[in-house]
Amino acid sequence: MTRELTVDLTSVAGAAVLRPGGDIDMSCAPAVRKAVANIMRDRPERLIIDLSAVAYMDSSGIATLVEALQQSMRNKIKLVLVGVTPQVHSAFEITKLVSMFTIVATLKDASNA
Amino acid sequence: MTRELTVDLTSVAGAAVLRPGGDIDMSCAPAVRKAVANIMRDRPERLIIDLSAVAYMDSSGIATLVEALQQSMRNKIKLVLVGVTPQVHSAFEITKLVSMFTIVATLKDASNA
Amino acid sequence: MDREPCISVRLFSDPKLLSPIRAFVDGLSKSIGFSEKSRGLLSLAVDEALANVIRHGYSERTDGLIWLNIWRLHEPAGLRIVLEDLGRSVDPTLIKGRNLADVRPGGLGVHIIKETMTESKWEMRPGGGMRLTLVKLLAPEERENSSPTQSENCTP
Amino acid sequence: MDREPCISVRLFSDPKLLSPIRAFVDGLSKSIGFSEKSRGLLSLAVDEALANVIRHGYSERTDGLIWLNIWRLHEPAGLRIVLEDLGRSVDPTLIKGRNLADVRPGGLGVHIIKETMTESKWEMRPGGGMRLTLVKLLAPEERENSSPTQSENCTP
Ligand SMILES: Nc1ncnc2c1ncn2[C@@H]1O[C@H](COP(=O)(O)OP(=O)(O)O)[C@@H](O)[C@H]1O
Ligand SMILES: Nc1ncnc2c1ncn2[C@@H]1O[C@H](COP(=O)(O)OP(=O)(O)O)[C@@H](O)[C@H]1O
Repeated sequence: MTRELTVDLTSVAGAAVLRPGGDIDMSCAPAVRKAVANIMRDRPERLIIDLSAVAYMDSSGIATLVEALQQSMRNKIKLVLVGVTPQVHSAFEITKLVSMFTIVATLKDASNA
Repeated sequence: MTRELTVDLTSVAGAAVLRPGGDIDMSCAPAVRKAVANIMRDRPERLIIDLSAVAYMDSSGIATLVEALQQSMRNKIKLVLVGVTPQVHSAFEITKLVSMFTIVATLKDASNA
Repeated sequence: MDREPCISVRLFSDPKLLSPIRAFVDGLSKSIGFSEKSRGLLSLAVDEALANVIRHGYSERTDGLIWLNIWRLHEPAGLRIVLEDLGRSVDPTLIKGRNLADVRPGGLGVHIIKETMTESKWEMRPGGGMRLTLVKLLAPEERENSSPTQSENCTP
Repeated sequence: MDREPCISVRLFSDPKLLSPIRAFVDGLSKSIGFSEKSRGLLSLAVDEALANVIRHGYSERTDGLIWLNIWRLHEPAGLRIVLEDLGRSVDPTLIKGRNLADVRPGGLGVHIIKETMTESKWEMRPGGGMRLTLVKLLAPEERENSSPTQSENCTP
């Protein structure tokens, strides 16, 4: 378990990839929020959030993603979610937010979605 | 989650394969014990216990296996353990019983060990 | 309620304790026969309820007391969890999920709790604080997995 | 002991509750920074201690009371768990692991507990029953993973 934020900036496609790890709950969502804000400041064309290492997310995590979506729309950044695990998908479903987001299966799809 | 016991009898090699699933603790070890005793009664040449679906085992599970080993030696049945998961391996290690058992990596090895 | 709760937990209002409590709720609901999906939602609902107590009841103080009293239910099978705290008391009618059409961050917890649970009821606790009663019954297809006599966590 | 326990759990001496308690201990020790291997052994040690209370303290009755009081320790970082019961009281010197050279089923629980924990102490409880104090400190290599200020269950 490292506590460092993993951010890969794939310069080729102009896409930033954020890959949070662990559970995103009340105690951890603020750190993800900050990481998203930092990336937004660089105005990438595309922000890919890879959730494949996130086994659990509660409403604070979802709120963080909704906020990111709103910021990305304002800044004309394409936001794509990839690697949504089952519990995280349930949380999106029960809050009826699945359709709000562009969700794809693989990182490759995320560059084209 | 089925509660049925899965026992494959591979007639070719004269080996019985017992594959318990779930956690083997105080509340569950008696059922495994009974299953082992049933198989022993048929006197197979070889009893393979496949533990790959057992993520957790405590000393009641270990006691059951030690008893099985002693019975198998009395009855000249070759007992082989396969698919030992990390926690189960730790439990064997800490009780210094690793060397008592024939432990192999794959089911294929288990027929030849 | 049948007899005493099978498990009572007392914890501090510390967000660091959310993760172990989720693991515990997941393990308990597994032993009762809930499907993996139901278990994920149950852990989520309890997490949301605790997060609300920490955030709204105790204004993010980490030294507030929270009690979880837990019952296994039989016929119909399920789980009852009663959460109590000594934090701010609010009129239960003010605790409502927001309109999901209004997309904004926040305001999802109560919605998640109500959608997930068979029953959810907020009350002001007589001695101060709030009491939240949560009940989730097994779905018909989950009932086959639940056996009151045999141990639930193994397929020997 | 620093302050009050961060979590107190009261449960019945029911073997069906072992599995959710293990999940809880695993989650808690993860949040403290224990490695996966240490977590597996910690859950095992607590399981063995509870199984002994159920078997020897309560002769397998399922309605005996058991209390778990849990502290996070700081400097050095770790976990303290105190188990109490109202079952049979025995002279602590009689609670000993068996000689492992004598291979037979049973008699492994106390050995596992002593090997796993940094400290383990059995006492007769003044009001009846037994008290078992378990302490496990983080190993040096685990300490890097433990941060008292930041949340432990995420790598944002
Ligand atoms: N335990 C509680 N104590 C006091 N107020 C609460 C509690 N739980 C919920 N509420 C109230 O209900 C509202 C909706 O809660 P929720 O849907 O979880 O959204 P959020 O917590 O993001 O505001 C909260 O804003 C709060 O006013
Ligand atoms: N909580 C307890 N209350 C009373 N006696 C105990 C307790 N825990 C352990 N003992 C005693 O210590 C012995 C060794 O325990 P253990 O190593 O777990 O093996 P086992 O439970 O298989 O006998 C037990 O047989 C019992 O006599």
